[in-house]
Amino acid sequence: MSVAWIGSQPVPLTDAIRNAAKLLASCRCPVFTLDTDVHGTRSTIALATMLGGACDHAKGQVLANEVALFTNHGGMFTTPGEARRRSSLIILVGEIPPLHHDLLQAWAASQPDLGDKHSRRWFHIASDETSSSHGKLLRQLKAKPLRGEGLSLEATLALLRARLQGRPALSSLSNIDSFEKALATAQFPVFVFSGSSVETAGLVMLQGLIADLNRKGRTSSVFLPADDDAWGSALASLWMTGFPLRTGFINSLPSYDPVQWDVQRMIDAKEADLHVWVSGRSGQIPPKGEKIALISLSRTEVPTAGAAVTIAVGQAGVDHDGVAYSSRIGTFRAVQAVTPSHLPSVSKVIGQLAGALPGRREFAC
Amino acid sequence: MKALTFSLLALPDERLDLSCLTPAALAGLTDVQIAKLRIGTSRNPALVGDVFRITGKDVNNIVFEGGSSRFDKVGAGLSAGSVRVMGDVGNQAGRRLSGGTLYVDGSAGTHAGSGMINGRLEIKGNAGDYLGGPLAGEITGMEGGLLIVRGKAADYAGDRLRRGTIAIFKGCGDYAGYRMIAGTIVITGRTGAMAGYLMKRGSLLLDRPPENLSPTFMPCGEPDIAFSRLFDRFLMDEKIMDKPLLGPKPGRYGGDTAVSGKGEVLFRQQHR
Amino acid sequence: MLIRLSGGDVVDPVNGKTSQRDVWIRDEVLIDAPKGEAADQTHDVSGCIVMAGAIDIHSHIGGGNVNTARLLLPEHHAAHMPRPANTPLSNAGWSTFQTGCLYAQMGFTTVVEPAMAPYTALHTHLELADIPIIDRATLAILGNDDFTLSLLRDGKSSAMIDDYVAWVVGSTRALGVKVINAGAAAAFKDNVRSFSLDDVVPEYGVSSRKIVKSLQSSVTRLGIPHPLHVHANNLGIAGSADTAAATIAATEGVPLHLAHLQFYGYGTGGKRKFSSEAARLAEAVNANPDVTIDVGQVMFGQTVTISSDVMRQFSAIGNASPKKTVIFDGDGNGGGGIVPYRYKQDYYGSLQWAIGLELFLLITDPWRVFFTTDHPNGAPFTAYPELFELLMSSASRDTKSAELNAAALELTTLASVRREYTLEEIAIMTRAAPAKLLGLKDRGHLGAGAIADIAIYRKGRDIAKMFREAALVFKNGDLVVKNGKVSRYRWGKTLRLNPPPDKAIIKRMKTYHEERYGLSLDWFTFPDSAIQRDEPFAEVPCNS
Amino acid sequence: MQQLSRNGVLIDDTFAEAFGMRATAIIITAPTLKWARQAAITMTGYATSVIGCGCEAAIDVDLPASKTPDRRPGCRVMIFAMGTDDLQKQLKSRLGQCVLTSPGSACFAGLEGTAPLDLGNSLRYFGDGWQISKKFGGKHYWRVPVMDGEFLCEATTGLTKLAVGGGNLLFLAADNAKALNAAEYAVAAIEKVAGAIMPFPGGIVRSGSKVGGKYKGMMASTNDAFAPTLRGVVDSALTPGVNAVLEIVIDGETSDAVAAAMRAGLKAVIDLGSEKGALRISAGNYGGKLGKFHYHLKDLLP
Repeated sequence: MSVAWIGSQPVPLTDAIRNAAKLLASCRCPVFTLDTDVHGTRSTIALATMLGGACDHAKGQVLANEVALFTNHGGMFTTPGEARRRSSLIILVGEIPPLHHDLLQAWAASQPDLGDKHSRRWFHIASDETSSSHGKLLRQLKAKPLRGEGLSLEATLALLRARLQGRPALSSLSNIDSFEKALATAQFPVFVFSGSSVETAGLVMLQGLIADLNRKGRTSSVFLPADDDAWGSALASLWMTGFPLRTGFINSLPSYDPVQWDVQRMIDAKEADLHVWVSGRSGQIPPKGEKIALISLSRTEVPTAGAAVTIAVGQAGVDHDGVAYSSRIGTFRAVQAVTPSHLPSVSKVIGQLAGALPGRREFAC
Repeated sequence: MKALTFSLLALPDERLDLSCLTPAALAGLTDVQIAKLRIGTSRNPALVGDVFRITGKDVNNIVFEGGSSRFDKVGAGLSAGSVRVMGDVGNQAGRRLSGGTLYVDGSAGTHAGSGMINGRLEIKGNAGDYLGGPLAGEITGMEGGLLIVRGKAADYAGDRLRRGTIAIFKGCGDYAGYRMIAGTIVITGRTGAMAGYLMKRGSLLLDRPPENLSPTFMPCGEPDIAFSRLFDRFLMDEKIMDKPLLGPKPGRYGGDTAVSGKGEVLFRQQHR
Repeated sequence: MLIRLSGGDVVDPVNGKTSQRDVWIRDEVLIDAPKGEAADQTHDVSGCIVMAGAIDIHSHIGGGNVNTARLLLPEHHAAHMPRPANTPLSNAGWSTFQTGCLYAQMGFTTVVEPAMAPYTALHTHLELADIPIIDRATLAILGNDDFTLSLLRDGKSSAMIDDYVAWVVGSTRALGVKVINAGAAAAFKDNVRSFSLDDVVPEYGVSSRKIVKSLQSSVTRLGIPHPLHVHANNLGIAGSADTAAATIAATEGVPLHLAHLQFYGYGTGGKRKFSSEAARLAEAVNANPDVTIDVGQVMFGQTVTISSDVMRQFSAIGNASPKKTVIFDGDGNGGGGIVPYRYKQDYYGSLQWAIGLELFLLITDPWRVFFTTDHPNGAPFTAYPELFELLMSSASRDTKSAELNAAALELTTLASVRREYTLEEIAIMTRAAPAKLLGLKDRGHLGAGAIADIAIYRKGRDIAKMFREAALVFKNGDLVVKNGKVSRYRWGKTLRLNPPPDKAIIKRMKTYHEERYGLSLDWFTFPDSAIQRDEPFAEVPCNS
Repeated sequence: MQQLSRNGVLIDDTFAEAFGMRATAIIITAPTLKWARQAAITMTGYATSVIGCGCEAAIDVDLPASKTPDRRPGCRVMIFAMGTDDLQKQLKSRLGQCVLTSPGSACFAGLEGTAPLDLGNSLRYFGDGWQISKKFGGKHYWRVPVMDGEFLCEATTGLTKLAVGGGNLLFLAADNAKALNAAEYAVAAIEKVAGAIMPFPGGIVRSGSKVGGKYKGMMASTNDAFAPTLRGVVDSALTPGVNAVLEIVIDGETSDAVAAAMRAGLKAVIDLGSEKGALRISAGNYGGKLGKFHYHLKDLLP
């Protein structure tokens, strides 16, 4: 089975590497879109550091939303493990991505064994519209909605915060009295949120609300990233460069700018002239219709349409071992290949690309 | 003396960082030295001479003939003198401007006037997101000066404004005055949703009643206050407006009560 | 490869008096001068001081909280722009890459990250493995987790506690054990806001003292070379000197290391009820041979405080500058707080600065006082060169003191202390003693058989400059720094203990994690191969 | 004493002796001039002499709406004191008690000055946390919520150290009515002079004083040399036919303002003539030993 193509032509991997390295060496501004595990991310960032250009995640927009909560504000957080063991009052903020529903259901099926040890109660801070897939989860959890008529999630959060501080506001929220009663008895309430469900502004409001509640009692939040790999890549980028993703390298020095180094924007604006797509996720391919040269590292059996070079790569935890961020434990986890395959890891391919570049530069991975 | 003029030869392939082209940074440099300054941001970065023809000598009066949305950080750190761009600019125009004037004859990208400290920045066209706002990580936005947009502003105009005045003439997107700490934002035209969200203090001054405020903004009637007359006069004296904005008895909302309720939205009453 | 370093002044107090002699390296290790062999490479280091590579025992260089600080503060790079320009070390260096380079350029070759939360061990080791050039090690945090507290509450045998500690140290690949405000992070989750040595953790009925004593005994029984590394209660609070004194008194003949003592040097004297108790603490340390301390010196400027003492960090939110913070109630020992802070040359900053120096100067035995700024809590490690100068020159202390708050300095003994550290004392404090403390017999000196970690400094009047830019640095015999600049990159190892795990405790841990977290134990452990570097770890033996 | 004569009025060849003072000015506005003046008059009440009142204060000029910062009618008030601390203390308490309290009032700096004095900066706390700070156009204002809306107050005003206090004119007349007539003419003329105020009632003082007295602790006592009832029994300065004396005391922003005010007052009384007003005009001094500003009447004549 082929693992490498130049255009639509199957070639030996070494030829594809050589060809891709040539493109990398000659381009003016390469950009890298990531969607891989920690080691894939580390190697890609190391390569980008050598070459200049910029790194972003395939889900860069929602990742930027999540990152911005931290860079602009901070907050109070706890882990899924601690929430499970200690929290008798869980408040879901907006729509939690389906990937986390198992976790929430596991919490629902267990009882806190630390702190007040009461059986868990659930609330749900919602905008006036909620999707049906989410509705099913909420029914399973018996989550009571906190919502106001015609209010967006951001407005609802503002209203709730004002109300809990005893300050005036113009609307009212459903179930607010029973929520206040629940808050008064719970020792460690936990708000659960994701970057895909609320704009950063709403997340900042939520953290303000949590800070208010911590003046006298204890409250925290669990951050469930919209995408675990995206968050893992952001963390790896942070230690390697000092910055989260949407970091560019001018003269090998990293600079963080979520506007300037938005890779999709750079491609659309033709500021970049080479797109390196790095995804070990099955079925994920670069957006169609890009007008610049493309190197595609994808989990694929066919050449990527429009790519100058395609190299098939595996997925950590499926084809090969790796390390991935897991929101189940709120940190990194070693993942083992479920169905080991011949597909090489991203880090291996990127390492070969780095080795094939002309000149001798330090590859920091 | 003729203004030091940078005439655009051809649109660049890459974004340019033009923060080095200010009176203070160029003082004492010869044309040859200026032409060798690096402004590109890609692997083979362009030099000034690759992109611009340089004429004129008056370094306190800089003119860009032609503009581009790839001209980033134009007039960044300007502390005195004048920079004029006869076209569009990219992001962070007038970043940390502390004196002098920057005039953009076209439109600006994001973060125009980011972290301005003093001086005047006027944009004839539209401005992108985060007008006057902080860059990622910074926790205060504009700290002083005058920032005028004759066209529209996009979202998050005046993000974390701390001091100074922003005036926007053809309306703006959502979250105007987001997390304002203090200062004043004048908006004529339509304002998007959630203006003043999370504002701690400061004033949003509108030429019409606000729409789509967070429910944490409370109506405070329409008391007769001397401030509106004083500010109207300031706007006219500074040639920001040619007629009063608020009039003597503006309507008022107090908010954001989610934070403290110490900020305000003042607006011109329609029936007057 | 045979390398000869000729003509330098060798400062190696472990192996004798300072003298001009040649130092020989064969491959990765130091050897006695070989007979009848010519060096493949000779470096003329006359006019230079030759020391072993320096070892930092307490510097927050990697792991979850450090990375969260990076996330919180992307603008921090700008705050640490080189000053004056073109001195690379004046930049704090946020990334793992910078961390390794900046340390190496100062002649440091081994650095210990002192606070690894066991559940985030993999994250910590991934970061440490990405720090180039130097060797690293880390201490596992215990003392706030439900498992430890339950063992103590339930009066379980010391053998079972030992087994648990050994399992944690082994599975997290730690070089030792640290306890951070023992019990307070657990109590904070129950809304307790202050916590002292004899306060009791709600739900468990176990005092902080009991936790510390139990872990101290376990560490000793297990033969873990580094004594229990204690971050005591009440850090940073006026009057915390009492807590520190009580903790020092609690050693009871068993070794104990007290971290960043400066942050406990505070009395309640003076108009502002904030004064120096450094002299008293120094006396207590001098009188108790079981105690070692590191200082956690404060230097001035912008920094960020990173600590797993979540209770303390929460109480510091109001002083954050800039005003943004992360407070993290982690699993068991894994919490923490990130609070940016700017040390000003005001009353408080001046006093803290002076207290640190008093401790350095009044504790007489350089084998028991360690050189740290608690990076980045007291100052970024890039401030070390200036700190060396302050220790070695009373005149430079006087000069700096003149800039500071006089009222604060009057409450200290600093002006009257004229001691100046000698190069030998510096070599003990930053080389020989840390190696001994950590049980690293292969480094910290220049005797035959030691690994060839060598820092060579060009002698000069400007002490700070001398230590800022090492003339040459060798790591495992590789020349990695020339004239203060990294000349070659390499990857060091993470030093770890590997006590044999007890089968019963593994079984117990499996059950515990399945019951309490609904996840199998392998979610929380990892194989060496997860680091994806050749031999990422090097084992250090336990005392037998 | 040599005398000059103008329009039948004798002018003593003497001088007014005045002292350096600290001064400030504020502009008070209100919905109407009446209420601006009311605030100003209340604020400048009991402010005739630094000796007893801590400061000397009065309205300088009325300002039409077009000349005030908020385009409402107002007036400029000047306050004089011997030291900066006294001035600040008086300004703060009078502003708080008399201007903040007055309906519809607002208050602005009335002087550029060389150093700032707190206005709104000291009153803002009345807002109990709801005060609003505004900085624009190079100025700083406080908006303090009150029951009729807001008290708008500039944060600071200016202090001048060039001010002069104690310019004066003495009008010697045949009877009380004529003395008062002369004084009123002088006051009306001096009111038009910018930068000069007359702190005594209606601008006029009848109890001119000398330094000290026979009783212990008296800093000043009656000016017996000008008291007509004592003409025969003391060393009097009065000439036959003089039966009443009134004085105008002038404080000025600058020495020039004092001179201009005295010149205007002199002219008005001379123009009035001796038939309807003063027979003679004099001025008070201490022999030139105490004050460094001397205004010789002969230099100020029309």
